[in-house]
Amino acid sequence: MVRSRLHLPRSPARPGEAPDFSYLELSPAGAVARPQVGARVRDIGPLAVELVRVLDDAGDAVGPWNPHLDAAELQIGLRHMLLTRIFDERMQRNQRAGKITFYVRSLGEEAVSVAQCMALSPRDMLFPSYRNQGLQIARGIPLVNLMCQLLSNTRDPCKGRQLPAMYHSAAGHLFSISGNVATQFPQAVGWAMAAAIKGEDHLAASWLGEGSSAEADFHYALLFAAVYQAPVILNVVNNQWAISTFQGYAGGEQRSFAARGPGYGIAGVRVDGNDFLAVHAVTQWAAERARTGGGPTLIELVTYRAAAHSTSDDPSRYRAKDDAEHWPLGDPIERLKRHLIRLGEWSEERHHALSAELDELVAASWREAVAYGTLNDGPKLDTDLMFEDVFKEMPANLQLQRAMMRAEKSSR
Amino acid sequence: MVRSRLHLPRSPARPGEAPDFSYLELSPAGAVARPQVGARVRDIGPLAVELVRVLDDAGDAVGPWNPHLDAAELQIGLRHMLLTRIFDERMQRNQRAGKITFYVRSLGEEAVSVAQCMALSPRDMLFPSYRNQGLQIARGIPLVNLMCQLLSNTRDPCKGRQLPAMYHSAAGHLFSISGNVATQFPQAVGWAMAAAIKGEDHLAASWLGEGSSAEADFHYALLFAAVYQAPVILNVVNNQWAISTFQGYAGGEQRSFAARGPGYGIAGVRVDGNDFLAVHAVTQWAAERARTGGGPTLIELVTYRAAAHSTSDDPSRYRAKDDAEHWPLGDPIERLKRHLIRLGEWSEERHHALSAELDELVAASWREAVAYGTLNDGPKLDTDLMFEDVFKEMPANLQLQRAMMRAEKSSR
Amino acid sequence: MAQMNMVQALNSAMDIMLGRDPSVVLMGEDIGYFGGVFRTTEGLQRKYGEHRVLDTPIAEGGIVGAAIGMAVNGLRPVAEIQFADYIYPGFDQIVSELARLRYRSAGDFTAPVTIRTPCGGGIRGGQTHSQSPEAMFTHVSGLKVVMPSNPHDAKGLLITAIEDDDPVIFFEPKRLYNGPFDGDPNKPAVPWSTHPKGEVPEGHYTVPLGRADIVRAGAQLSIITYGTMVYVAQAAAAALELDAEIIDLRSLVPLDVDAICSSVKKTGRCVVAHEATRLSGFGAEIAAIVQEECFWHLEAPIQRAAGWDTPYPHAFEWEYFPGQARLAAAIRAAMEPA
Amino acid sequence: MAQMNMVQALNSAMDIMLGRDPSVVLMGEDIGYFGGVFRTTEGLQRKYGEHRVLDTPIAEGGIVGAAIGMAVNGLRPVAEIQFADYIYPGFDQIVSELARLRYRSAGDFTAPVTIRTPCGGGIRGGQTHSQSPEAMFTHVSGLKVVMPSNPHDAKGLLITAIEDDDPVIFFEPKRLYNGPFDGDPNKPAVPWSTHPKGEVPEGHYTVPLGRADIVRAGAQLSIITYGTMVYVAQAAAAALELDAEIIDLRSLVPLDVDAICSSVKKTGRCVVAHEATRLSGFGAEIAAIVQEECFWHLEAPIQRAAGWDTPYPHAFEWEYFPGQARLAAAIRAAMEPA
Ligand SMILES: Cc1ncc(C[n+]2csc(CCOP(=O)(O)OP(=O)(O)O)c2C)c(N)n1
Ligand SMILES: Cc1ncc(C[n+]2csc(CCOP(=O)(O)OP(=O)(O)O)c2C)c(N)n1
Ligand SMILES: [Mg+2]
Ligand SMILES: [Mg+2]
Repeated sequence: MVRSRLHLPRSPARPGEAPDFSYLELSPAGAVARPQVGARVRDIGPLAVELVRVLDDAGDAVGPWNPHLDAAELQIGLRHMLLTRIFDERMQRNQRAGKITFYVRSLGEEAVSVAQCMALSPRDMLFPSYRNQGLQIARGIPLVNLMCQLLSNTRDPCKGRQLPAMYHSAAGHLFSISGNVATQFPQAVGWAMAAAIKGEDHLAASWLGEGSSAEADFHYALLFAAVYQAPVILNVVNNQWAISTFQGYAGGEQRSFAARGPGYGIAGVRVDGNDFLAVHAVTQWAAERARTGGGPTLIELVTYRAAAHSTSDDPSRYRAKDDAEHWPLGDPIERLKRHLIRLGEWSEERHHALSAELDELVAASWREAVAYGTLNDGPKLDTDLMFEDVFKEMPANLQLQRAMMRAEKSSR
Repeated sequence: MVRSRLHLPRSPARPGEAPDFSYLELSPAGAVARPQVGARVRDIGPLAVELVRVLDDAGDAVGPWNPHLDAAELQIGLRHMLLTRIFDERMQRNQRAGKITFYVRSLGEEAVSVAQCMALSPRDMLFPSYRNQGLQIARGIPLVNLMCQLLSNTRDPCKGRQLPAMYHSAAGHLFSISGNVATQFPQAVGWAMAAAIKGEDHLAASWLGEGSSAEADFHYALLFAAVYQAPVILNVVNNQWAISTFQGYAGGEQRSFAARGPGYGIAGVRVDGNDFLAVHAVTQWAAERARTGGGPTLIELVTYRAAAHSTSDDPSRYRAKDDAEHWPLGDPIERLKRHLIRLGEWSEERHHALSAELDELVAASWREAVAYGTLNDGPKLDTDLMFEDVFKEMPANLQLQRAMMRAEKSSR
Repeated sequence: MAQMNMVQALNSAMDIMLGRDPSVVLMGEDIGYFGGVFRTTEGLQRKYGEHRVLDTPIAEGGIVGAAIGMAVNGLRPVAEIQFADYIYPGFDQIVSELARLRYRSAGDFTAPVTIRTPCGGGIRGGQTHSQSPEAMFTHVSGLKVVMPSNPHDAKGLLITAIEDDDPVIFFEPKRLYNGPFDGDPNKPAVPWSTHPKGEVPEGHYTVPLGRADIVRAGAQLSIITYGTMVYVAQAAAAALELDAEIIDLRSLVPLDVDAICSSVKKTGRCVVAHEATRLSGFGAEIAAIVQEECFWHLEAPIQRAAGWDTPYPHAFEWEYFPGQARLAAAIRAAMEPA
Repeated sequence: MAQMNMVQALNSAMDIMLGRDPSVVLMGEDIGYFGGVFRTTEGLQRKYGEHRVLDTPIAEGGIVGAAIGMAVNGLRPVAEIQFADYIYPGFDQIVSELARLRYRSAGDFTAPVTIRTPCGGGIRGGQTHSQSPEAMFTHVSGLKVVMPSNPHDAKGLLITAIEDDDPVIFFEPKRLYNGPFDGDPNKPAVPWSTHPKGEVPEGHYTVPLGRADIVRAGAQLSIITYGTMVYVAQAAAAALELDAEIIDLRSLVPLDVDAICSSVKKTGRCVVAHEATRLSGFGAEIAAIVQEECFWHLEAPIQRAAGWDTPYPHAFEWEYFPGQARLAAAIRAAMEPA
């Protein structure tokens, strides 16, 4: 047979191989210039390939992107990130214990959701993916609500219809998460277009994984955002992996994901996703740009999926076991903690105390949540709910089917 | 009501307004550097926004992109372009006379198809759009075949199943044109991937209009081409208009279409689409790049749709009447003709003679084609053909339906 | 009352809704400045502005995705897909998102989007300008599916669709834009001005979804149909001198099962007719329902007259189209044994 | 003969075809190095190389589009869509291109692509990991549509599909990957090793398309079904102590109308069962055909047992799933009057 000449992206470290992140293009902290918020896309091309970083290795905030947040704000950010992590750990264990059917952790990516959410205003509309629980937490959605969703129980805001992790909150301006990746991207652009049409000030932001950026919806979103200069922030969370395929299989081998932005005439910014300050600063820049009529921004958040894809996944089958420990951008919680300690605004003791407090918060919330039922125990959602909300009003065929379903149940 | 802040792309010249092409970013002939065929994408970004031009206003070939074609080749190019134009004019008239149901001219864009086809090798596989009849002509598909397709007659290679202009030729390595825009783009990439897998040398090339680049298939094609470094040339024919909407509605207001290439890590080249030499040179560059393992190239061909979108369209409803005459890049046939005359290899007399010859060729071909039937007159395609080729073998339900159809016909 | 063809009636519906409800926006390819390739939105951008009547990129998936987001933010988008044949790039956003948003969010988010799209053949459009894909959408829980057959209903149904808080896929049989069509392409075209359903009130009115129209009452046979086939059915039944009851469904989801079944229970015989491909077309669902509900009243098998199980070929348009001969054969079969 | 579950049987089919035919390539999300989220392609990349078993971007439309091009260039791609719920982004390439390429080019270009995709519920996957969209594809002229119900058929049908020169959409009921399933989630799982159809020849063999399998011969009632519902039907009929004839269609297009109709003509009673949403599901087509062909033999209306006309909800999986109770109700109705 002739030898194939097809190029296949190289996956850096498969099981049994040594972790290797030499492919990553990094910039030193503080090295990337911060253009004016109103800069023209063509003048800020490098932003899409360099890496905006604020926290240096020592834990100091350096360079023009330093957002100069006050300590209280940083402490809140740390708290949200830590709560996200503790929540994740606990829910993972609950899944393993058979209490919930499925779970998705965001381990190592907490800064993305938390810092971005904090850089936006509460009325901005967020269109998350399934790995953005930090948005829910930073927006202050009660943990019990999230847990009830995970449990599909009697207080589940989705009324039992969605897989765990597919949260939503109308009051929290958090859009309903879809099981189909990327679909929320053009929807966020449409939302932002409507805000502009109505002359309102709010912007939309959306998130997807680098793997999901391969979907058509990514393209639609960039295109519509560019054409109508919609006030939207489009975020690609490049955590290096999409289930078993490396980011090269989404095109990351050739070029950064942020670089797609300038290709469409949209500002593109590549940022250290594990650097709370850098993520915050870049998001704030993009938000101000959007609010002042400067149009959309595509942000690539460079991070690492430290855990499995989901509870249905086993990454030891496809990547080096100790990969995460070699990730050159560190851990977002550790880095912000070190910075706060260096500022004299935090300590190991306070950290411990916070951890304990949040542990208890999560535990107490879980106790409350399970009281509203689990999939297998306790109070149950009314099965009639299956037939509601298909349409605003239930049509005749569904009323009939509801009756049939009731008869089936009573026949058992 | 609040005032909408939505940005809407400005359409430069609507009916009643003066033509205005000030939005066009041009480079002088000869001004753009010609990088090595193996250059890295990141090092050739400017190629995607500048405009490669070879023929200057005087008609001389200048600069590093001059392909130094010999006169015979240029004369063939001129002939193909002229034939395409004459063919178009004649078919347009035939449509107006009710002989064919629909037609699409390529007036003003002839260099795109003809020069690109001539820069490729005959075994390269072409995936055209509906406005690439120049490819059919440059590949030497007999005019009679094309006409029989337009007529849906007894010699129609599509057996009556396709709208006029949806040609194909397996022998000519010209893929079947789809009525759905852009779908051929990822197919071309797949074809090229297969060539690479089989270790074969042929490449694929595909075309779509700038308006159609908004479709998902454009994105899929760029992405797959980038990931697998497929030997493919992806061409966006930016003729400024997509039916009634200006190229700004496809994203061209913010950035060139060629710039999408580097965004995906693909070489992007923007070329004067009315400059036969520049189009040829750029295509040759991309072909060599693909054949030597350098991967895909996205070419934007800047041209102007001088005629209506199709025979179903009336552009006087949506654009300035004399727009075409003000198009700053001139007419491709005129420009090549002037160049050849300047080289001493052509004359008005020869041009006249050639025109007359091609007129007669088209007329004679038409006489032959109509002898095989038209939709309304002469020999007819067997209506049984409707049921063939749905599957390789006709299943029972189609056999039954064929019988029913025959009965219907005999009942009338 | 005014005389309107179907294009004018649809235009009037959108005009009225743009005027009444500031949240209504139109969007689609070539619908703005140009007024649409079928001129359905003609004049509306001039009247309501570029920000309410938006030209869009040629990206059906983007159009639907953006429309969903706009609807979530309080607008009421009416999106045009230029031809139903081009709705498939938007299929994922319609099926996975638009149809299920209310359900998955327990009603906390909804997207009242209307998608208008011309369907059907008869204009020599070939396989990519002639399709009738309505059946697929009826299989998607959460979508309403409408197809009017005349200007009066078209306007009233479109207003209802736009006002409806659920997503509606609104099919417009393009062969009926300018007049009713009985399936015979050789007859001179008949304009709507000569047809009673071409009389259309100028103001706001609605035609409810889920209410079929008994186009002709009759005793011998029920013909259940919609869209262009309404006229073919009338002509075929008339030619056979049959006292047929002809039912124009107008909306497929919700479906007026009562109208269908009372008719069949009365006549005992049933033909279902549509232009779409027969195999798994909506006629299958109607036949299935009718035999479920009216089994004991049926005197002969329900017959289906439909497009063949092939693409819609350019040259054989009239051999493909389920014209009067196809209807007549189905009717005759449904009348056996006499 | 070996004991295989359905995953192993499918893997064996692809293994054999990769070995026999150098033009066969596999492609899809996570199918290469990882071996697929259901492990269907496990070991095949290691065995045949990265250039024959390709990981792809997460872009179903791109996968199908590229597969078409590869097929046109002489390869025979077998593309996996990770879940049938995610096939819609590829819908346009399937419907507008794959299905009609042979037709529109008069056979000069063809694309022998097989699209494999896991479908159906029963694994607590919620509304986006449970769908059965097969009916939509049966409405698209030019596509063959297959759904096996056991390892033996799965392997033979998949080999047939790959060798077929027409495009085939191959649905794999994921609930059957590891064993037959009678609809009762509380019973211990049964592995394929205890089932005769878990015996699978190791080598090459084919199961033809368009040939139904009479899973159980019977005289009182015909149950026409496919996929997971084959076992639910068996259990429900057994529980009612009925002598039912149970037909596993195996392929929906082409459809074995003869097997269906001879059975119904014999029994006079018919139930159609599938997991997909009832409205415009493939059951409608079967019911329509059966009443057309067997009208005079039918002693009661044909009944349909199917998923409800709602999305597939996470918490109410077993209330949604058409289990034995739903089948029993349909069977009882079909047996009236006794
Ligand atoms: C349309 C669609 N195709 C495929 C899937 C299956 N799927 C779910 S998540 C996933 C990987 C996504 O990876 P990435 O976008 O990088 O996000 P991450 O999980 O890394 O956060 C895949 C393939 C899906 N949910 N939707
Ligand atoms: C999927 C799809 N959507 C819409 C159309 C209708 N349509 C045909 S051509 C066209 C305009 C295309 O413009 P462009 O891509 O710029 O090509 P040009 O006609 O200028 O060569 C449109 C909207 C189509 N054929 N297919
Ligand atoms: Mg990822
Ligand atoms: Mg154009």
